[in-house]
Amino acid sequence: MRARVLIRPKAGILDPQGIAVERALPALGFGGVSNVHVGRLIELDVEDPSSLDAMCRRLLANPLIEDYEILDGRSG
Amino acid sequence: MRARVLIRPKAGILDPQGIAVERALPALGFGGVSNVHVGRLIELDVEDPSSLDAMCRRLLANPLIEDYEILDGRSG
Amino acid sequence: MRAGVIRFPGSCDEVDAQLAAARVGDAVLLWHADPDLHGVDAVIVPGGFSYGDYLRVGAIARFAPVMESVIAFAREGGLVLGICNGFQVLCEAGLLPGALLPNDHLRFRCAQAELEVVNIDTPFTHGCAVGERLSIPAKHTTGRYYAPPEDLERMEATGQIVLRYAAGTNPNGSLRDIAGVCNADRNVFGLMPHPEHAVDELTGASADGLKIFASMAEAVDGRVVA
Amino acid sequence: MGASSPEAGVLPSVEDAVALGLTRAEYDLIRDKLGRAPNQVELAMFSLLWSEHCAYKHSKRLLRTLPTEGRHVLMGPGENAGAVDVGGGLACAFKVESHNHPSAVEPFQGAATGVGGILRDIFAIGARPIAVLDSLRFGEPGTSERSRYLLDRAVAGIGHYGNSIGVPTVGGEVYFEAPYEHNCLVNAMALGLGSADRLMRSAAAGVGNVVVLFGASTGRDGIGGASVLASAELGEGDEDKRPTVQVGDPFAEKKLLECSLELLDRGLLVSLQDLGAAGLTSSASEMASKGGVGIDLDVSRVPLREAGMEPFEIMVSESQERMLCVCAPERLDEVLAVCAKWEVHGTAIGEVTASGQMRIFDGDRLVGDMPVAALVDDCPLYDLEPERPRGPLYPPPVPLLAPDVEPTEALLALLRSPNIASRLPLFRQYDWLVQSRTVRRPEEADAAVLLLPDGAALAVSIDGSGRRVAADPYRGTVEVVLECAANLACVGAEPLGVTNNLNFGNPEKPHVAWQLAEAVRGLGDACRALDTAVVGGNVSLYNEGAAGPIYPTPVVGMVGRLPDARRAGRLGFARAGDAVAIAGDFRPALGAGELAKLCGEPLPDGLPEVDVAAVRAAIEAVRDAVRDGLLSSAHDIAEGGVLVAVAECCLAGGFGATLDLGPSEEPQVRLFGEGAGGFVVSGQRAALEELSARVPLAMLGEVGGEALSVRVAGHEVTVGLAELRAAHAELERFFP
Ligand SMILES: Nc1ncnc2c1ncn2[C@@H]1O[C@H](COP(=O)(O)OP(=O)(O)O)[C@@H](O)[C@H]1O
Ligand SMILES: [Mg+2]
Repeated sequence: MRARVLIRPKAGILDPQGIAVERALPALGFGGVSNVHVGRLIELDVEDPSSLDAMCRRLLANPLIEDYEILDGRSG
Repeated sequence: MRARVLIRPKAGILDPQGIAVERALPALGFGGVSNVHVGRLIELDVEDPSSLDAMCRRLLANPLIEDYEILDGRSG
Repeated sequence: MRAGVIRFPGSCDEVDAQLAAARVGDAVLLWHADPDLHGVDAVIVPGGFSYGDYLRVGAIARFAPVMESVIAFAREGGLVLGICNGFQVLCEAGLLPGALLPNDHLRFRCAQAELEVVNIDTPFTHGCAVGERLSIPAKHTTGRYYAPPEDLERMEATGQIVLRYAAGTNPNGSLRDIAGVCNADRNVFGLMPHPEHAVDELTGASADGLKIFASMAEAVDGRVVA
Repeated sequence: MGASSPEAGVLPSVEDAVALGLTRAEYDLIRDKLGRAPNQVELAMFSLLWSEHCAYKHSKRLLRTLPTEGRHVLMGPGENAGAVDVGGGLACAFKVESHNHPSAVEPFQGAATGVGGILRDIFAIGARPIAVLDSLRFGEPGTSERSRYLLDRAVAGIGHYGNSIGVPTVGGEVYFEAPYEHNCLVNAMALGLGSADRLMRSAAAGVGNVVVLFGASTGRDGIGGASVLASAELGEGDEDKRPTVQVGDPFAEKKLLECSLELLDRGLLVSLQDLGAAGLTSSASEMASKGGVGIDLDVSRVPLREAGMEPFEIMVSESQERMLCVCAPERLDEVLAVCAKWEVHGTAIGEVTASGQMRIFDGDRLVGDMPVAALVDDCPLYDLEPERPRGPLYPPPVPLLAPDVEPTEALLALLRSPNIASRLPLFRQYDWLVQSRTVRRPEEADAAVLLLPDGAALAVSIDGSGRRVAADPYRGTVEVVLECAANLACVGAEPLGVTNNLNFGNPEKPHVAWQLAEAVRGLGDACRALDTAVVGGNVSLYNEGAAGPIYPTPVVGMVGRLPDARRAGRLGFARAGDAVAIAGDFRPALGAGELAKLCGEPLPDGLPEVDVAAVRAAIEAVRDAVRDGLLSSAHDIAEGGVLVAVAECCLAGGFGATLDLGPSEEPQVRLFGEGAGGFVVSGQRAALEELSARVPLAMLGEVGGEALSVRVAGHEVTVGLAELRAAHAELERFFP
């Protein structure tokens, strides 16, 4: 199965990139944008989807500072 | 609306981050994983969703090296 | 030559670039928020981490007010030199072809780069000889030059590939060992290595980088600078 | 602002105080000082300011014994950083600080924010940061996956912060020993340059002056411990709301740095202070204490990153990249304008008062009211109860070599040892050249050399050998200071001042107390012997893991000056035909050395005595020879002894050498023994003979060829440069 892992900074953890992007957008004429967060996207083919969660905890995400969410690759 | 922008390296462009993840997984006992790619996830609240596409083209992604995909934040 | 070195929030090597350019003329700092180029003869977009390199290297800096003027300046034939982060900014701004991607080894690496001059028919390299070796330090995490194959072919044909890493020394996985490129009109030049850090043997391993600034000064002033 | 007595709210109990790390006696003392029970905000503030980290409860009395005055000293301990006079009207500010625990939890961010923190200490006194050095300790990388991970991520974090902010990382040290397996050390040192007559102090002054917070907004970073005070009951998953991992933002700090220096340049500030450990609480209280004034703060004016933060959370938050300054009311607009220019958020959050009280308001509600003196000065200090351990404290290292190992095999094993192998795979991840000052980078010379505007140069070295200090805390620490001075001598520099970081275990344990007391005694004696002063430092205690305390690790950073940067010494052999000699009365011993470790020898109980006067004489002789341009190379003999030192000279210079160490009862000792006061020098024979007039000098042979070949007592060691280089590149394996 093709899977997508979305990794984002945990709530409350400083997100310098999100702040930088949010600051930049108005200057480019894109108003009305808020609450910007920048994370990582990992897409992979996995034979055993049930192993994805463990993969995220062990390697793909840093559970101390990041939350992750597993999406079916076809969705969205 | 809460929106998610998924940004991934264009097909055919070397993705060393994806390769690194793919190499690391078996060592941790995760087999059967292939075709790994690492990109960026950007989540934001936007008042005017119709502006998202332009935002991606102008700032969030670099069309020369990256593809992007806009998801409704509630989906997935 | 009166060079203007842009200072973005997060620029790091702007003062080094100013000192290097001052060895062959005058050099002033230009503030990112001020669109006025103050009549400089050449613009240097320096190294560093403009806007923290957040989102994507060079992506945010490219929209700074001063960049609109730099783009106009370049379109009128003004000399623009982009070093490291400056190179990335110029690619993002569309003044130079291609893009810079994370090093194939994914680490920041600081080391002397051995460069080969490919094209001396530019305002930035005419003080060099074809095939001449320049030893100039490079230090970056995102220096892997990329352009689509068809563009690379065209660039080879039109002499836009100005510097290559010497065979077998490519430090970042750049396509075709490319270290520096110019635009079709050859008045805009970007490179990943830092010539401003190779202008004095006391604080650098060589003074080879001075040749680039001297070439620019000569192009502007129409005279040879020692 | 103005009110009578603060809101009690839900009064925390003595158990809360204990949970926050205070003793019951300390809690009672706080009650007495206040004449009532402390409320939530007050207890949170006391618990931090009365912590070991802020109050130096177990180390202050020892630190008072250190020499802190000297002819070069402009600013001693007590300010954010120490400073020495480097001539030309310039001051060099420097300090070392630890981020051990945060790095053990999250090595990348822990190390990165460690660099961010020490840089703020430097620009807080008005100096522009010009260099960073790092001092790292981990478990054995060969056998410990965890240690390899910590090393990799800590190095990446240091590089990330230093590289991004445009301050070169010019030196450092890293050692690997089992006792650090469960407690790594990440110390960072920074240097800055500023004008000697305009150093900024942190004492708040001027009743009615405004207190301005500028920089990043405030979140719940690093408040973990204090969260037991949260009146709101934590529900499932709410733990996320109280993150303890601080994420560094070098971009924000870069703007903060430029903003702070411009504020000072324009003379807009009365005082300036960084927010470090204990955030607003310690910064504001220390500013008030040093100025002998009071401060009123309104937490409702503090820009927040998260909703619903309680006053105590705002007071104890350790969010990074923030500064606190005091300015005259009529200057406030200019101050805020400079902040705006640098896209830094600035907010007036309080006022200097004559009350001598630290008063915390939430809007017009008074939520805390404490005597500044009680907060800052009245924390009880504790005497250590040192006791020399009767048995060994540390298990012997795992043997990797046979005791009778052949010299050639021993040499290659030593060069491969993670404690000796080339650090290039680490430091090439650091930008060592930005700012165009770096005259000597790592592995070009024993100390980093930084050009000064007048053509002179600064030299800096950071050092500490936990294993030798564990064998003999007093002499081991003396050796550390001497090695720093020797490193400086090898580039031609004389010491101007010292900073230090005392990384030890739990000082309430008598044996650790003994290590600490002996080490500080050694530090003081050695600095006095070199007549140099300690101008600052840091203390990190309770570094203990499941397997017991770390090796006692006093890390010493020494800054010196040489008159002519163009004469800065190098460690590599430079010319075929040069003569090679050992300078100094070098009396090597194997105990506690690198070879002994590889052979699995237990630590000896004590190190041989050091003749400090003789070592100082050798140091000065070598320094002068380098300054006079007599030497082609100079390198002090350290880990691995003479043979490793010579091999390093060969590798750094790309030359072989042919040497004869003559007869010897104990060839192993002669080849691999360690100790203070020996230098491998090379130069023209006549020049070395000139040097021999001032210091014992043993001619060994000549530079040249493609191999290192050494004769000693019949044995012959011959290894080609390529083979030496391959062994020395061992750490490459850990940085693919
Ligand atoms: N081992 C030490 N030797 C000398 N001075 C020290 C030592 N440890 C701490 N100090 C001094 O005590 C003061 C407080 O240290 P610290 O709490 O680390 O300051 P900051 O909070 O600004 O980092 C500083 O002036 C520091 O130099
Ligand atoms: Mg401080």
